[in-house]
Amino acid sequence: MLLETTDIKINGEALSELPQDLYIPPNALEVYLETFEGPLDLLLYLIRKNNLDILNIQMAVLTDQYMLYVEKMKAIKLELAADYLLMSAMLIEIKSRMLLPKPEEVEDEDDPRAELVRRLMEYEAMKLAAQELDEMPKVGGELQVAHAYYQHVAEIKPPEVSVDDLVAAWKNVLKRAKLNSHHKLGRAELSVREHMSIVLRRLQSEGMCEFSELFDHGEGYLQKLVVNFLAILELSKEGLVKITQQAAFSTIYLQVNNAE
Amino acid sequence: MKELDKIAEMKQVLEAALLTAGQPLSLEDMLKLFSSRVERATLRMLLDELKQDWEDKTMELVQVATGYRFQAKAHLSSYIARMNPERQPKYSRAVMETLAIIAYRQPVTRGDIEDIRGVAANPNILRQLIERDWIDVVGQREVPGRPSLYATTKHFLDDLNLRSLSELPQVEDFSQTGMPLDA
Amino acid sequence: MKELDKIAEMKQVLEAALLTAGQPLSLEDMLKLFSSRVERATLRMLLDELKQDWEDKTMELVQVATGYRFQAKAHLSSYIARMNPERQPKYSRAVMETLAIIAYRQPVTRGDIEDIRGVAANPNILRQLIERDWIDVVGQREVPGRPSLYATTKHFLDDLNLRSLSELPQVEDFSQTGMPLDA
Repeated sequence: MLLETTDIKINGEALSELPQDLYIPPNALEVYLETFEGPLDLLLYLIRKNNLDILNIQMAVLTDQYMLYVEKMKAIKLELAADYLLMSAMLIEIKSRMLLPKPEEVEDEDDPRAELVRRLMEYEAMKLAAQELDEMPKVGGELQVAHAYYQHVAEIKPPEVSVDDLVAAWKNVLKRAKLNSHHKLGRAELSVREHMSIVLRRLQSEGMCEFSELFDHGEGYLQKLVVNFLAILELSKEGLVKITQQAAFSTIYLQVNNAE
Repeated sequence: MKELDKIAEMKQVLEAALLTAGQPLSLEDMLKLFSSRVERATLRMLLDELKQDWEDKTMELVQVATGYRFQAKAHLSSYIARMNPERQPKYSRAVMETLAIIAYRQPVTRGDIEDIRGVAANPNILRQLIERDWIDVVGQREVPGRPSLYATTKHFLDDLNLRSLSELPQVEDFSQTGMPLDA
Repeated sequence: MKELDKIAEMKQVLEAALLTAGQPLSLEDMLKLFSSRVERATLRMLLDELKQDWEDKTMELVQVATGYRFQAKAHLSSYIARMNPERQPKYSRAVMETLAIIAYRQPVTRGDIEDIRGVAANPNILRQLIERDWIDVVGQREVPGRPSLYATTKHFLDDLNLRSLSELPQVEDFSQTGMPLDA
């Protein structure tokens, strides 16, 4: 029977249809033997082919057939991995241990084949798992993910600035400018400066304000009163607002200091 | 009836192919979808129908140089762009120092800023900060030229997660001889 | 009425984002689409509605390891695959077995893989899988030589349409003997 090299399938089923004897054209044999992923794969194939019970392997049959294949591999000068030879040694060792008289009570672990069986079963499980994974649809192949187009509008976010960045910049300014170097800038002063802006903003929109209107009576009233008062004094000192009072104890008015 | 089924199925295949392509599909590409022979005219008709099917939906089927593609309607694109915003590089030192001066010394004029920094101010810097709504003009100083007075805004406080300026860290003066204002 | 409009609009934005993403979107990604605060529960509800809206259409909304995505319905996939028959290189058995061992027995060292397969591992195999972003190094085993421990990535789950490793197909060894693997 002539075997076309194209007939050789990777999965075990196709291989099991191969002739029992090894009359395979040499070039096909090479391809055939190369399809085994290693000694465990070859052993699994032999177990299947000979209908051996994995839990009660006839070591003589398995070892003989295995050696036959390995010899063939050697004969066609297939680069034989050390793994195959190592397995030969293991099989022969198991076979000889099987020939020794059995102790009275045979525990599972005492069976010389136990380790081999465990490895064969684990390998077969992973071999089947590999086939399953191979057949699953995957993204990039049989599984296509929605990927329509959209206009990539430049949604550019301005840089983030943290309080630390700001403080670092301020320290830099102070270091260079040696300005106002006679006091540290306290929280209170910051509050005052903030309120200066608040008062200015308000005067800007309302024109003239009654002094008393500039003080809200909400939460933290007293604290704010002081800060606000200081802010107004500072604004006045810097010439930014004009404070007017027609007569003593009459209403005090604040307005932006317009030059005219 | 059979023909109609086939047409409906072809439209489905076309729609799915166009939605998943990731690039425009040419008529040649689309002809490969079908094992049977399909006329270009048929394909064009199907594309036309698809276009109409999607008229009031989230995508539109458009023809570009290399073929056809589905694209998100314009008004939805800006939302999608939000997922991958590009962040601008950091602000320059000049911008940061200007901002710090306005924050710590407000209200200040451009002249004040120049005095403190010791260099002429680039008007572009103030414009950037105004556009970001971090500073604004709160008045004018009554000196010749009536220069604008700048202060930080509420929006600035929000963006830096501050309730008020007084939450800014106190900066120890390098001279450390200072007499604190709130003493 | 106003609220309904808003919900309808949000669903449109979500649909457009998912149809254009080209990869799964996490809930975090999707929350970025909206400037206003949106609850995760609302998002999940909208995704559920979207899923139902598309039930009889060409795409399906699925959840995988890293998020949600629209993908072509299975019966349409084979048509689409015809367009690019050679896009995905088929991996060798050695690669697939190595992948299976890492997927089912992770975390494993190269030595573990060699023990199970019974052959020396070709370093090229692990490299291929790492390049595909299907596996990565998750640590070292504390034995002499400190060999790398390999595990599958979330991207691997995404690509195989899985939410978690527990969804991997169950594998029975030597099923004809009916003996459980771990006996």
